[in-house]
Amino acid sequence: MSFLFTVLRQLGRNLRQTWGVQIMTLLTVALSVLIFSFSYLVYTNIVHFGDRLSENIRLIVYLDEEPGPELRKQLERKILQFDDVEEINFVSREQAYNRFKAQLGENAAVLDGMPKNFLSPSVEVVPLNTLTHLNRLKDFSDYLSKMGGIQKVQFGQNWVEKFNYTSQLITIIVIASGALLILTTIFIVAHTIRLTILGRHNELELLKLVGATNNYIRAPFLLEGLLQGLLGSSIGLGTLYALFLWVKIHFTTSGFMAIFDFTFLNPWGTVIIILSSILLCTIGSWVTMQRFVKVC
Amino acid sequence: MSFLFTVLRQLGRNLRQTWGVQIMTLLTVALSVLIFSFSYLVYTNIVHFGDRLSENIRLIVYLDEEPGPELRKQLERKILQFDDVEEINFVSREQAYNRFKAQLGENAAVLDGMPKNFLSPSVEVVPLNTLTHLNRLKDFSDYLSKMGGIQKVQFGQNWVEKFNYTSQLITIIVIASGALLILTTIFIVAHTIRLTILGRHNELELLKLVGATNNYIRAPFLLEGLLQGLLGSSIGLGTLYALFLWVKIHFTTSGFMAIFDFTFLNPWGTVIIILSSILLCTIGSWVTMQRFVKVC
Amino acid sequence: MIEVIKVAKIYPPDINALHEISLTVSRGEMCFLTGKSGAGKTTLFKLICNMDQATSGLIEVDGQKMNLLRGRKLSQLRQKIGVAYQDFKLLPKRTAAENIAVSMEVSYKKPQIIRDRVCSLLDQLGLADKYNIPTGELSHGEQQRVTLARAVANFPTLILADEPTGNLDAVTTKRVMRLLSNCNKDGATILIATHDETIFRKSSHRVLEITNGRLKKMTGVPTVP
Amino acid sequence: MIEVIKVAKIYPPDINALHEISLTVSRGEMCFLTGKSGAGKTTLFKLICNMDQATSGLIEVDGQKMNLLRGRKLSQLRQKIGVAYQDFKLLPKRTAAENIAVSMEVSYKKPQIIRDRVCSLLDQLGLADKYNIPTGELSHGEQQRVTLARAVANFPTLILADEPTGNLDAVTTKRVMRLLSNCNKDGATILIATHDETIFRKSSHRVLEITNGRLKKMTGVPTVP
Ligand SMILES: Nc1ncnc2c1ncn2[C@@H]1O[C@H](COP(=O)(O)OP(=O)(O)OP(=O)(O)O)[C@@H](O)[C@H]1O
Ligand SMILES: Nc1ncnc2c1ncn2[C@@H]1O[C@H](COP(=O)(O)OP(=O)(O)OP(=O)(O)O)[C@@H](O)[C@H]1O
Ligand SMILES: [Mg+2]
Ligand SMILES: [Mg+2]
Repeated sequence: MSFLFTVLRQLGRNLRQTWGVQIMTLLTVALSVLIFSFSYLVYTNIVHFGDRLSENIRLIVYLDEEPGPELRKQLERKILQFDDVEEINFVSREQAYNRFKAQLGENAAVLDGMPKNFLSPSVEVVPLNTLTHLNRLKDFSDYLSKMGGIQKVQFGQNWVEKFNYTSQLITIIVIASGALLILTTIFIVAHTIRLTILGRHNELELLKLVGATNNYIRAPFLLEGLLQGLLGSSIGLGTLYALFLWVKIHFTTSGFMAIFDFTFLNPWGTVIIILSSILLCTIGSWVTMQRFVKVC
Repeated sequence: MSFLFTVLRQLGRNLRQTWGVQIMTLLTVALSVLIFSFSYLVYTNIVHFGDRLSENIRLIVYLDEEPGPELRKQLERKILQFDDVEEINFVSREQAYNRFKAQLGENAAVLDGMPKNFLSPSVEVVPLNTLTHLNRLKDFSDYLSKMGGIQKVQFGQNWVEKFNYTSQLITIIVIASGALLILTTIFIVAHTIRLTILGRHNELELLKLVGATNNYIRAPFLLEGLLQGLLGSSIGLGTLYALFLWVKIHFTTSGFMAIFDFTFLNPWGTVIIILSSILLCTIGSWVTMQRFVKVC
Repeated sequence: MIEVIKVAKIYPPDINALHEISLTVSRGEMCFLTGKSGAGKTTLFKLICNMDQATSGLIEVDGQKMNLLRGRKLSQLRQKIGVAYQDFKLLPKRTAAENIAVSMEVSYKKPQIIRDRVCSLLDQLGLADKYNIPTGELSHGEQQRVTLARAVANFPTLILADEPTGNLDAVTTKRVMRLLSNCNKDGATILIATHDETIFRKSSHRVLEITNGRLKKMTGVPTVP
Repeated sequence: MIEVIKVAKIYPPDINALHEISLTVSRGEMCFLTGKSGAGKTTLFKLICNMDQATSGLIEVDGQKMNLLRGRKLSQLRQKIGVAYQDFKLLPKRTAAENIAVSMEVSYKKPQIIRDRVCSLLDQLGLADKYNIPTGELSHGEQQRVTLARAVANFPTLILADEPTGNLDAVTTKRVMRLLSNCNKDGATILIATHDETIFRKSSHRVLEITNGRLKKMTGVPTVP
């Protein structure tokens, strides 16, 4: 009780006395969190966007013969062996003919007098709509073309390959910049806290000499770190949310970008960011404090 | 002469005595520059990549009639009126027929007995290969379709639109994160320098009391800021280059990403980044110094 | 109360500040330490209050071996030792009252008790009007008195006063000595390092002289009131 | 050399440290300033060396009005005033020699000259073996002497010594006073604030007493050697 009271009083005094530096540190934490969560938000939205772009991707497996019910089952089983898929559609010769005709449109006349079965029957495989699954599309196609009774396998080869490379590149960029940002954030926050505490080492030393226990000395600083982390990350995330709303309102309503359908970080992501910045600030304070406290 | 000597001696002493903090500040600057130039590098490479992806984009303008030499000239003129283009190809009915046949491949037999002129003649317009020009593709197509003698205008509508949206999104992201990064970098570097100088305000005050001129006091600190900026940005850019080489070697040689052909910042970009970080650090020192010097 | 047995202190690289000093101060005694500037007075104080570790030898305070104390035990002993540092170690942005209160807060005294004690001390030292003034804005002599007040505030059983009157005029010096005498009468053991002969010349207390890190001369006999 | 005319100093909010003081110190004079702790001695020094601005009144040093000086002019005047601060203002991580050299470096003296002067001063003050020791590791009395050495190093025409012997024993005090006397003989005007009666009781110099911010008593007459 009296310990808690003393710690809170001490905390109040510290904040009152060093509010200038405190606010600067708070801003540093907030900006770091802002940058970090911003890049994370961009990443999740790109992934989301990628998912939507790839909704139309499908593998078309041309078959030698119109498959009977027995063969259909067997094909389905084989396909599912390789990977979960979203959908499997069988397209008969006649369906293929009708589609081709529809595609030719005005020029459909060229098909007059052709037998309705000159096109091959096929299976349309719609893969699961996530990046990891899409990245395996090439392997999938190779796997399918090695099965029996298959003429050839086709998919938006070119588009998918480009998409593939792009998603690989984005993954690399996100991992690299994520690592860089985490490193920088940790370093800068720790450095700032260190400088702030170093600026008050006289006070720490005096408390020690006057007979304060380690907890008595540490607790207010740890609480301070905790507050810094909590407020800093909240401010950072709040700003990000404001930015996000602004972009959403300005761009989504203007029509041409409606396709994007931005999403914010999910609640868990938010909580995790707040918790880890609290942890980071507290650990930063703790480590710096050790230097003073250990010399007891 | 003696002024220069004194300033350098002072600088040497400062660096010797506070190397711990100096190195931390240096690291902060280096990391900030690294992050900033990293994101810039990513941006330039995405633009570059986009250019390559869009190399195959072309507008196809279907004409009512096979154009005579007179009409060709007129069309060319009209097209160039709207925008500079890379290339203009005229495709006659016969060329169109041959292409379609080649596309059908094995199924070419369906065309037997068809007249060779059932397809429309067309003009292929290859736009200039840069983002700004590509973003105007839609307008271009609208413009062309309103000319006389035009059946319809076609281009990779779907793909180009997606590409368009993506490039818009990327531009927004780069501008937002660029602004954020510049803000953060300036703030953090200035804050760090401020804390570092504040930690030495006793020394500054003493120098003033002992009769040092403002320049005598300021010069070593400004030089220090200059060194910090120069070394910090060099280290940051050096690290970025090392990272870049690593990525290039690891990914370009492994075949599937050969398409990317990464490029580093051009020399001017490098010089500008170094100069502005020098400026930033020096101004940061200067502004902080003013607080002490003005109270003369 | 204090047992110093063959204590030596060598500062790196080879500054021999104390040569095998032995010394006993009994409970309730008041005693002066004198010696030229740089003789080793402050060093001895630092060893006694465990700000620094002796190179060799043994120091016992209140029956506890100083070199073995750690953590909570050490904190508790420190709360019972009041030190008026020669360089003050005040927090310049805190008020005089807050600076004095620090030493009582660490042992969780009630705010009301702290306030009373602080007022009474400031009064005795002629600083009643400086209660709410940051110590950074006090004169040197006033700071010195605040330091002493902080040292005695928590009713310590051992008081180490390092040059408590160096910046004080004769009148104020008397006030300070009266305060210390009162503490002594209340049972505190007191050790005062000083150059000011006027404050110990006429007293009946023991005077120890350090010269070049050696305990050289003792005048007077241990006196316990 | 120093003209103080009806100078008052009020620290915010309403601490009246000096009440309309007037005072003249002629060139080459040596003179003592005394008074109770908190009387206003340091405040007067701060005004004379332009560390602080007077609330009202006029201060002239070497014929120049202090409140009008700015920039280069101010720096040049400051180089000619040596101040031994009561709180030392030493750089604790620099060596004693470097601390003393600071005041000569600002007027671009040659390194060789600086070294000789520093050695000679340390020698006169009994600190010859502390040349290369950071001042943070010196005893309080040693720091005080380094402060004085820094004040006199650059051959200033005016020396303000604020309590230069507060932490010194009688023998060392004599050394310090001898150094100051020598400076005085070389032509420097010297003002010494002190509580230590022994150093001015027998001297023939003027003694000024400040009480509660008022110049109250002057003993002796201005003496110029
Ligand atoms: N931290 C330190 N590192 C190195 N040497 C030191 C340190 N502290 C003190 N000394 C040296 O030890 C010797 C004794 O110092 P101490 O501070 O004990 O003297 P003192 O008797 O208190 O003198 P004063 O009356 O001037 O305060 C001095 O020569 C001093 O230079
Ligand atoms: N910066 C300041 N802000 C407010 N009050 C101050 C400040 N400096 C000094 N004072 C007050 O002005 C009065 C005179 O202070 P000054 O330092 O001149 O005394 P002094 O004669 O030097 O005393 P000492 O002998 O103790 O050093 C004191 O009451 C002090 O509290
Ligand atoms: Mg001492
Ligand atoms: Mg004073």
